[in-house]
Amino acid sequence: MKIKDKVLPPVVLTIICIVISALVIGVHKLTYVDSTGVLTDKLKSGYKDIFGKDSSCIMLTEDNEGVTEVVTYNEAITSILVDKENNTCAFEFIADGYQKEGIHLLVGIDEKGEIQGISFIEVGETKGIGTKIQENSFVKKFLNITTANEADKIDDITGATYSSKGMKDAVKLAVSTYTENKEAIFSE
Amino acid sequence: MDYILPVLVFATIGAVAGILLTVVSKIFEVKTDERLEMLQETLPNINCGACGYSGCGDYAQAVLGGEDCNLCKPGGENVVKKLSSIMDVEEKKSEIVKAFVKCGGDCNVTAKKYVYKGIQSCRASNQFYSGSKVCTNGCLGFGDCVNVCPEGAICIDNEIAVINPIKCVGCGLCVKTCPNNLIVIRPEHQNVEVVCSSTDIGKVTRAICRNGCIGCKMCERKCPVNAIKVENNFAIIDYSKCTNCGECVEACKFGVIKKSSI
Amino acid sequence: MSNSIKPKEKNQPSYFKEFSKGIIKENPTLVSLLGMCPTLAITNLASNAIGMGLATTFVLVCSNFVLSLLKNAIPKTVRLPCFIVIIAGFVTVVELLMKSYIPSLYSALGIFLPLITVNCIILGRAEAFASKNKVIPSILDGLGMGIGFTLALFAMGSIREIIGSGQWFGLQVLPKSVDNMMIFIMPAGGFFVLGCIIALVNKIANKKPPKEIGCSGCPHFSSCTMIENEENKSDCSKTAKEAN
Amino acid sequence: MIKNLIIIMITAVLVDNVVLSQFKGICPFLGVSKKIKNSLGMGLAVIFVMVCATLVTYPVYKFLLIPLEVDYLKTIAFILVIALFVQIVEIILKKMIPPLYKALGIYLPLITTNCAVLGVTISNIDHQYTLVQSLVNAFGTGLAFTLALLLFSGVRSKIEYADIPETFKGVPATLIAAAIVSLSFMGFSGLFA
Repeated sequence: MKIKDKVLPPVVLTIICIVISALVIGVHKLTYVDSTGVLTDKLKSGYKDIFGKDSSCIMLTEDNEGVTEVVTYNEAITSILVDKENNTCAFEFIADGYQKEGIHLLVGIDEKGEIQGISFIEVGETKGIGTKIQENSFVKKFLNITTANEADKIDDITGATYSSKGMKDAVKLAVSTYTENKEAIFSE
Repeated sequence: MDYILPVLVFATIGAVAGILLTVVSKIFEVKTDERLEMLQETLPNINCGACGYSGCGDYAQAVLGGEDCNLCKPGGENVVKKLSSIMDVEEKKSEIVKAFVKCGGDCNVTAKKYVYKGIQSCRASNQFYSGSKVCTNGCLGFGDCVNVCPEGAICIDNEIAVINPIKCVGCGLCVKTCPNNLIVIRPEHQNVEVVCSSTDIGKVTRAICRNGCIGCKMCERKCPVNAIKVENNFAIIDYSKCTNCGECVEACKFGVIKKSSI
Repeated sequence: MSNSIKPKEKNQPSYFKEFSKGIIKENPTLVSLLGMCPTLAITNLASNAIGMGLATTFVLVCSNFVLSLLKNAIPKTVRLPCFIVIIAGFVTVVELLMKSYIPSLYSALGIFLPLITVNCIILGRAEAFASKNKVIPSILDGLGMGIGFTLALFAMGSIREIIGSGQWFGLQVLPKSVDNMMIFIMPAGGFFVLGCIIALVNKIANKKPPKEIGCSGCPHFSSCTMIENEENKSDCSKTAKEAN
Repeated sequence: MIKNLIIIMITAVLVDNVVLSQFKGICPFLGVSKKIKNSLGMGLAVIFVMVCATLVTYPVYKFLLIPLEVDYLKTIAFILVIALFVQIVEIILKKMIPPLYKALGIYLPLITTNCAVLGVTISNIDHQYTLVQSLVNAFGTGLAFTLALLLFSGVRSKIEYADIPETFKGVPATLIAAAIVSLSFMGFSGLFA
């Protein structure tokens, strides 16, 4: 009995860990869909909300050594959608509001460099408070601003400081990245 | 197969955890005699202190150390049997004890000095001119003993505590709680008792309570083994001499001495 | 698992009783007061509440099932780690499924999804029931407890959503003239609504709290000699209630 | 750097109180806060376990989970490590310092199933804190838990003698008192811009 009760516990615990981690990794393998660099239809419909029905866009990618990589110039941006004909583009963000990765939004910038519109793909903020950032009374303030400190002057929604701060940071980043590498985006 | 590596890592974490736990529990093992747990399980765990120890845990330690097994009054027969079987000591007989209330002054035989509206507890009402009843050392009737009794054997009926002999296990918690010390623990077979403990002189007791003992010493003369004596105005039975003959029950004109049926 | 649930010796348990006791008689949230964290945090929306309730039920049923299978295979020294790893495994499975199939609910539940592992109900039921009974009663007990938990969450969620934001499942219920009280979406509202619901359950089940008087507020505090056995007094009245 | 740490500490204790606004650790909070002596013991035990849990889980996350890109397994790894750590502390405490075990020992198993402890370790990862910042955050959250617990045992011992309607006695009264205190804690939310 002595050796058995010395050896058995670690063996049982190890077996359980192996089985559980194998199960979870298996489930992860089945369910994980790698959506980076794929122009999902949600993004397309978001783009259309901003730039009107007939606009179409492609995702800005470049392929180095055969692997097509999403060009983002800043790792906080998830991807950039570009419409070469009428020189418009949109920046996709997954921003942290009150919840981690709570706000998934697209910031559209037209050919004059002003913000044409903002469309929300997914908002996980607390209902009734955080979700107020979607109301166009708040979004309207962001329209046709061109520089980062203009976005800074917009005051937050009372009670939803985290959510509005998250959104404002995203807009500021979009505008500043746009001004810096405007040519590169529309070049090739 | 890039997911074999995480599974291996998790397996090592599990193995390390298991080994660490067994090693640590081996090194730091506190030697406890497993009989102690069994003893603790058999005891009723109401920590009443009737065995003289501060709680069932301490009594279990004592029994492990050789104390005899029949001190647990509430447990009664089967606890004694189990304890002695665990300790494989021959089983000693444990006498069954019961609690008795030494006061008969309920609301239709005695009156009230004032209407008490304070905190409903004997101890609290005892602070105001020792209770709301005219008799100062009678049962206060607010049920402190009821709250304390683990078996729920006591109930207040017409403002006097009545103990149900079947349910009572003789743990003695009510004895400690009664502010006027009216409850006594006694072996079950000695059931002749003086149902009064009023220290007032005869004339006063007669006036305030029809069931009161006036100290007339009739019972003292009648008792064949003079086991009963009147001390500070009420009769007290010395149970070492008393033979349960019941002579004093008839002798007492006011029916203060009663023989309770088992 | 703040209060210990004594395992009842049962002859042949009627399976329906195992299942139904979780819903009303021993409802985990309202009667035995377990699993408070998700009850207060997630119930600002009825749909979230149901999502959380069903996720917890799924984990509860699976872990009860597995634990009752392995109950005598797990040695005593590594008992708690094994239980917790199994429960955490199921929670991560639910998390992954939800992340890919219902992303909106996943982002709404946020950090409280992994916290189901330390939910007091699951470990409480595992420790008190699943590790001592056969497989089928454990599964039914898990299901009953899960559904009881979901119902309690749903009740809390609807009340807070209707009063807080005037909507129910997103449909406008209260007329716009009644301006909604934001406080019920905030944490303070959660405590308040839960307190009222438990009071209501006490009223319905009219279970009497034991008649105890606290001592330190009493005028005779100094002169009263009852203080020293105040400790066992409260225990005795509790055991008295259980004894008869 | 120091300013950042102080901000994290104050947000943990006052602005985002782990019990009153994040709703973590309510079960022990309702269970233990009957007496001030118990809640102090529980509070200290929670602070100790939180700080050490962060010390243990942070390297596991950084050196084991990240290189293998199995970030989604962090719940299992964390809870296993915390349960292991608490059990070892309990065994050592029982052998080396029995009186301390008698005072704090009964809370240790209670702490493994405490949402606040696992919650802290996961929120440290979510906020991408460095090791020092997460230690400060863990200590702050432990302090917040103790603060709430002590605050509450005081309130609860007073509630016992107030004459409340029969059905509201006990836990409902405590929950409503918690609602009021949580309301007052919301006042802190404007502390930082």
